[in-house]
Amino acid sequence: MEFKTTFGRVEINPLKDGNMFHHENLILDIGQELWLTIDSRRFKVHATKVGDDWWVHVLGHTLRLELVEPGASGMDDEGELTAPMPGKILEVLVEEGQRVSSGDPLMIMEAMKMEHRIVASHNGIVDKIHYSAGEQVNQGAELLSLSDE
Amino acid sequence: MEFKTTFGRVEINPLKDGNMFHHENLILDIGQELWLTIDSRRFKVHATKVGDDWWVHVLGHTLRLELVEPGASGMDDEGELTAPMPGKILEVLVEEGQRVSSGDPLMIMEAMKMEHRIVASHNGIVDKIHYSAGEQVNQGAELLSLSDE
Amino acid sequence: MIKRVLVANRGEIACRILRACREAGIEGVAVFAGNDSTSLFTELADISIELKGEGLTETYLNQEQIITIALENGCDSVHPGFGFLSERADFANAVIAAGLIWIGPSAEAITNMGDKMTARMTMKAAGVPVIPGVEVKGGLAEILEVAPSVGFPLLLKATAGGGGKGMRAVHSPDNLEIEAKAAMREALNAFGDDRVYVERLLTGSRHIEIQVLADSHGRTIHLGERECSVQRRHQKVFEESPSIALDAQLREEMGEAACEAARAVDYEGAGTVEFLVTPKGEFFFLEMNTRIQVEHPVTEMVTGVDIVREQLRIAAGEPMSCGELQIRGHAIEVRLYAEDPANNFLPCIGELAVFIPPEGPGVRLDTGVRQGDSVTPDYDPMLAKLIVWAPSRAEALQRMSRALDEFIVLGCTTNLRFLRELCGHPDVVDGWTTTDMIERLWPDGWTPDMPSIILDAGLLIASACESSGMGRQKRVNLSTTGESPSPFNTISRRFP
Amino acid sequence: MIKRVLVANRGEIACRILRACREAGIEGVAVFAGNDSTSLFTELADISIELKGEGLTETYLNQEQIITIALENGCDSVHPGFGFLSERADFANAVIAAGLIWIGPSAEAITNMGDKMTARMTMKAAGVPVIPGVEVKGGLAEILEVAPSVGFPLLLKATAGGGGKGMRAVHSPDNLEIEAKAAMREALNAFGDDRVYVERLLTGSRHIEIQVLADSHGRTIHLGERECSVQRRHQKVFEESPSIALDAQLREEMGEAACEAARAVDYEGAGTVEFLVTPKGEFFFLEMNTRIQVEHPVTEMVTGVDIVREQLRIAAGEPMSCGELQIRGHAIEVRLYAEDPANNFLPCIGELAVFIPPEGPGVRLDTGVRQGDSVTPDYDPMLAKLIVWAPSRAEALQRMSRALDEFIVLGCTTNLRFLRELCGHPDVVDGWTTTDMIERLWPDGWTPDMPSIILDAGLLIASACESSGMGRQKRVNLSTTGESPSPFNTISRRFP
Repeated sequence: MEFKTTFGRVEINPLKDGNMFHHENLILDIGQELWLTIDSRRFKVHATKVGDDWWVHVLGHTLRLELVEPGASGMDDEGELTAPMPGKILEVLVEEGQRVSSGDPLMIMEAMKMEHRIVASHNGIVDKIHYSAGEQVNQGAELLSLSDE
Repeated sequence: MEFKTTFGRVEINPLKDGNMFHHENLILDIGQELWLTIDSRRFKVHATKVGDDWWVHVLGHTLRLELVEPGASGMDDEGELTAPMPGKILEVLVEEGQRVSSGDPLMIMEAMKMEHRIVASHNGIVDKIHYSAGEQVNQGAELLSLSDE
Repeated sequence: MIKRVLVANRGEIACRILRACREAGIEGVAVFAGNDSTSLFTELADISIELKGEGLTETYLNQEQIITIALENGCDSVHPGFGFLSERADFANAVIAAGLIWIGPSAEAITNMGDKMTARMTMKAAGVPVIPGVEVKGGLAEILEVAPSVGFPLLLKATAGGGGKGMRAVHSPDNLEIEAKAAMREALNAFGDDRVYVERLLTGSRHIEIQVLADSHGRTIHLGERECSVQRRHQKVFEESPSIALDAQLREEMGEAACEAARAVDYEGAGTVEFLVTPKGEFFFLEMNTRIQVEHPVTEMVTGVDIVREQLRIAAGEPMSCGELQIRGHAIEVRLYAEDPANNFLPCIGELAVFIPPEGPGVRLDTGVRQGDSVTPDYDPMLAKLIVWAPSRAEALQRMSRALDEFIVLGCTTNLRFLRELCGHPDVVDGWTTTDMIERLWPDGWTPDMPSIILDAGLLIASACESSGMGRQKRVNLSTTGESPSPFNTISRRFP
Repeated sequence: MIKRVLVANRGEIACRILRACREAGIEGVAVFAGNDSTSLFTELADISIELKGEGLTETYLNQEQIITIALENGCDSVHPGFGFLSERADFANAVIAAGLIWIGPSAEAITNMGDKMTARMTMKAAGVPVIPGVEVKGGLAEILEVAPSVGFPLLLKATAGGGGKGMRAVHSPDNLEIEAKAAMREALNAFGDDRVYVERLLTGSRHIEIQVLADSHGRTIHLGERECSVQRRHQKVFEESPSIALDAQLREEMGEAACEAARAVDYEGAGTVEFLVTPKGEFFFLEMNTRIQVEHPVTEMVTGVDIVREQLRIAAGEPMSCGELQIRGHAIEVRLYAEDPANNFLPCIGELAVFIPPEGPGVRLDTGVRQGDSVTPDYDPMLAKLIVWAPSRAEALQRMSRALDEFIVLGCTTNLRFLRELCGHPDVVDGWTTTDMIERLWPDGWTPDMPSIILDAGLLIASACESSGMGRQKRVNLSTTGESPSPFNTISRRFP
């Protein structure tokens, strides 16, 4: 089974034995609750699925693990700049065809009563601008695309 | 629909209008949550079903309402003395055929580390004793029966 | 220096101790019976070990097994909590003999105070007044013989006991034999010792206790009083600090008597000296509890002293960290029991299908359960202690009433509504709290005062939910996006 | 005499005020926008009325509608909470003109303090030191002109503002224009006023504020300080009281300056005077917040004063009930935000599929959300304030760490882990907290320190749950008897 994590994609295929799942020195007991055993110490852990994401709480850490459906492309989205949250575009600072450097401000949007700046993730040329000032955008909406030089 | 309450059996048949249920001056909105409106004031209420019992929390009061299946006998259990909770019979203080008066102690049982006395609910004759000292009983088990004189 | 504590208890007090250990940087080891394998306290421990066997005797009262687990898991100390083995001198000795630190007073202090007759005699010798009564050395026959000389109403008390077990009030000679037998049997089951003694029942009195702390550096202090008068079945349900019955002078006198009592047995650690205070302001020694007490949070909230953490310091040989006694504001605790107050406060079992504690400023909940847990007949029916603090007694009562209004428990009958009405009762508001107040206020038993609109609303809700198929519906969509959370929401939640 | 309060706010502060009203025997009326119809605060009110319209301007900022609702529902007073209309003098005037009591200072005091330029001038006149800077009366052009004379780094601040909105740090002239435009635009959106002023950015300073209370009987007091230095994006995340940077003399000097500031504007009610304190112990007036403050709980916990309840008393014309200032122990508050600290603390949205707050002694949670709620971009991303009290600062940090370890939030990214690491950071433990500490400690941004075993465990858990069908399973059986609770367990739960 494959997950997208903040550290990249990882595959894991634990051994199953009834309600017990094993992976290296870790044992997970899936019953009415989730109990993880590490080196014979047991810890209560928590998990819930929202959309494609498994959210896990283990030993004070919270992880978000996106399930990758088998057969899905192994490519990460590249060159796209997406809205980090729903909000309104306040200002577009570039034009299509313009050359920009990594870190250049491209757009300004407003959400949660704060202004947020969308900056270039790498050097490139503005390929397409999808929204203009005043428009509402949803979270994850592609705002503009940058092609590599 | 009929329920057993601590005040006896009650029948209620509210009017339904989409997610709204009406009964006299009360309106209940059943959506993702339960909101009760009384004289245009709205209150969050809580309900859950455990077994045949609906448990309801409304305005600081907790009610347990036992659903009476249509066609079920209208008789309440009479003359039976049941175990108020699971436990162990410690002592049987009467014999079958013995005449007892209301309030007379009949049995002593132990549960939750306390002793509890089972007393006669009315004057009568001990008809049958179902358990003897040392036996474990479940909650609701008929311990003995009293016939009216 | 203490590094790893075995907590020989369960439920809310195990949670309390384990949290204190965590805060102090000490590892906590929980032991649990099989039927406690998913209880909250096992989550709060650094290590949780299952006790083999069934029933209390083979598990939480099994000294040998507990000490073995402590040694096998590298513990250096044992905290007994309250109840269970907390007042067993033999356990204290066994813990010490195994090379572990006993977080409590010496076995000698436990013995002297745990045996109520010895304690009475020690206190008499130390000049602390005791309740008129007779110490019975023989069995039933002697009880029947001496009772008339004490007079009715009288109180039968387990010599080895506490917590209301083996305690019976006898109002007339007619019930004496059956009550004496019951008291002896309960005492035998609870404490392994059927001795009972006979005491005058002082009606109209207040139950007031003094918290004491003593360290190994020669310092013995008191942390003021708790008033614990409101009781049913000789178990407390409502406790507060300070008591309106005490002025500064009486507080100092009783505090000094309590410290004397502690010094008389070379006490070390946290302990409580219980007194009955008559309407005239006389006070009589009742007993000393040589352990942390259920109602310790009210003292913590008015004094600002973390009593459990001080226990850990004292056991480690450190001096107490608390300074001069500084009482601020007012704290009240009520005990939420799985019991039916409308049926003579008889314990109930059930499932905590909904368990939503109150929140907000000045509210503390000490509990070992959370939503989804079952209430079984295996253990004490106390579900939680709800404690509030406010600048004044009037505000504390208002806050407690507000908090109880927010508290929701469905699936098991509790005394929640009773507690709510208690907090609004004029006698409680006025502070006229005595040990017999529940019998005085509700001589024919308590029944909820339920307006008919509440019953109508309840019926409407139940029938609407039932006819909408809510009782058998598989899942309710929580989110607005059409994505449902996993059922793990339900099974993984926790309300510590 | 106040009998029915309209609370013109939402979320956790509305909950806080409504609970105080309930405790004071005052009825609370909530107003809510359509997207708040099932929010917790509407449950805690005696009456909840829906605000017509969409967006902040038509709902929570709609003065006319709010006053109409107050009058139609028999309210005698309005509590504005913080944010929203709380510092709008025109609203205070409109409330009073409608014959209602305004629970706050006079419109004149709000105007004098709300306009930062006027406040600076008033404070200068009263002899309270202010930060070197320039009050800008013109627009962008004047900002660009005066900036060099103030020098870099400098701070642009909304003249009418607060809460970090319209505030921008500028470290070099290159960014001045774009930042100035952003600050003016944010200020216009947030406060309807785009004026900005230019101030020297005092790096390495501490942000320390003094809580004041003043009643109509001529008494103006301070309740000691709060240190709020730990900030990101000019918003506080970690607050405590007392501050280790103040000794008794400096506390008294700053407290007296704060009272002077309040007296200079004939202040009545609860207010906060903010100062920057340099490493040398000089202090400069920053601003006065003429309302209850987000971080008021830390002061409540160390002083024992219920500030919101005192607000109600003062507005009713009664004297304050609190006596002499008595500071005990140490309190810390952290703010739980729906934000990604690993991505420059950018706000996040999501669904609180699991939301399990910590419990236990000395822990207070002020929140307006509970499990199942959605975090939307409509409102501020602050989910909760977690506050702890303990006898000492070291113990308070230990308790906060323990409480954060117990806190579980799944379904929305939060700063929980960041807060946990912050509480264990040596600079925080040592008390070396300055307003630039987050940039100082994590100049390249913060990323969670996650041991590989945690990632492995997370992957094991997710894959095991997924392959067991937990993500699509309809229901999990909670009880051991085969009887399942209704899904209403899920939808009716509440964690206030």
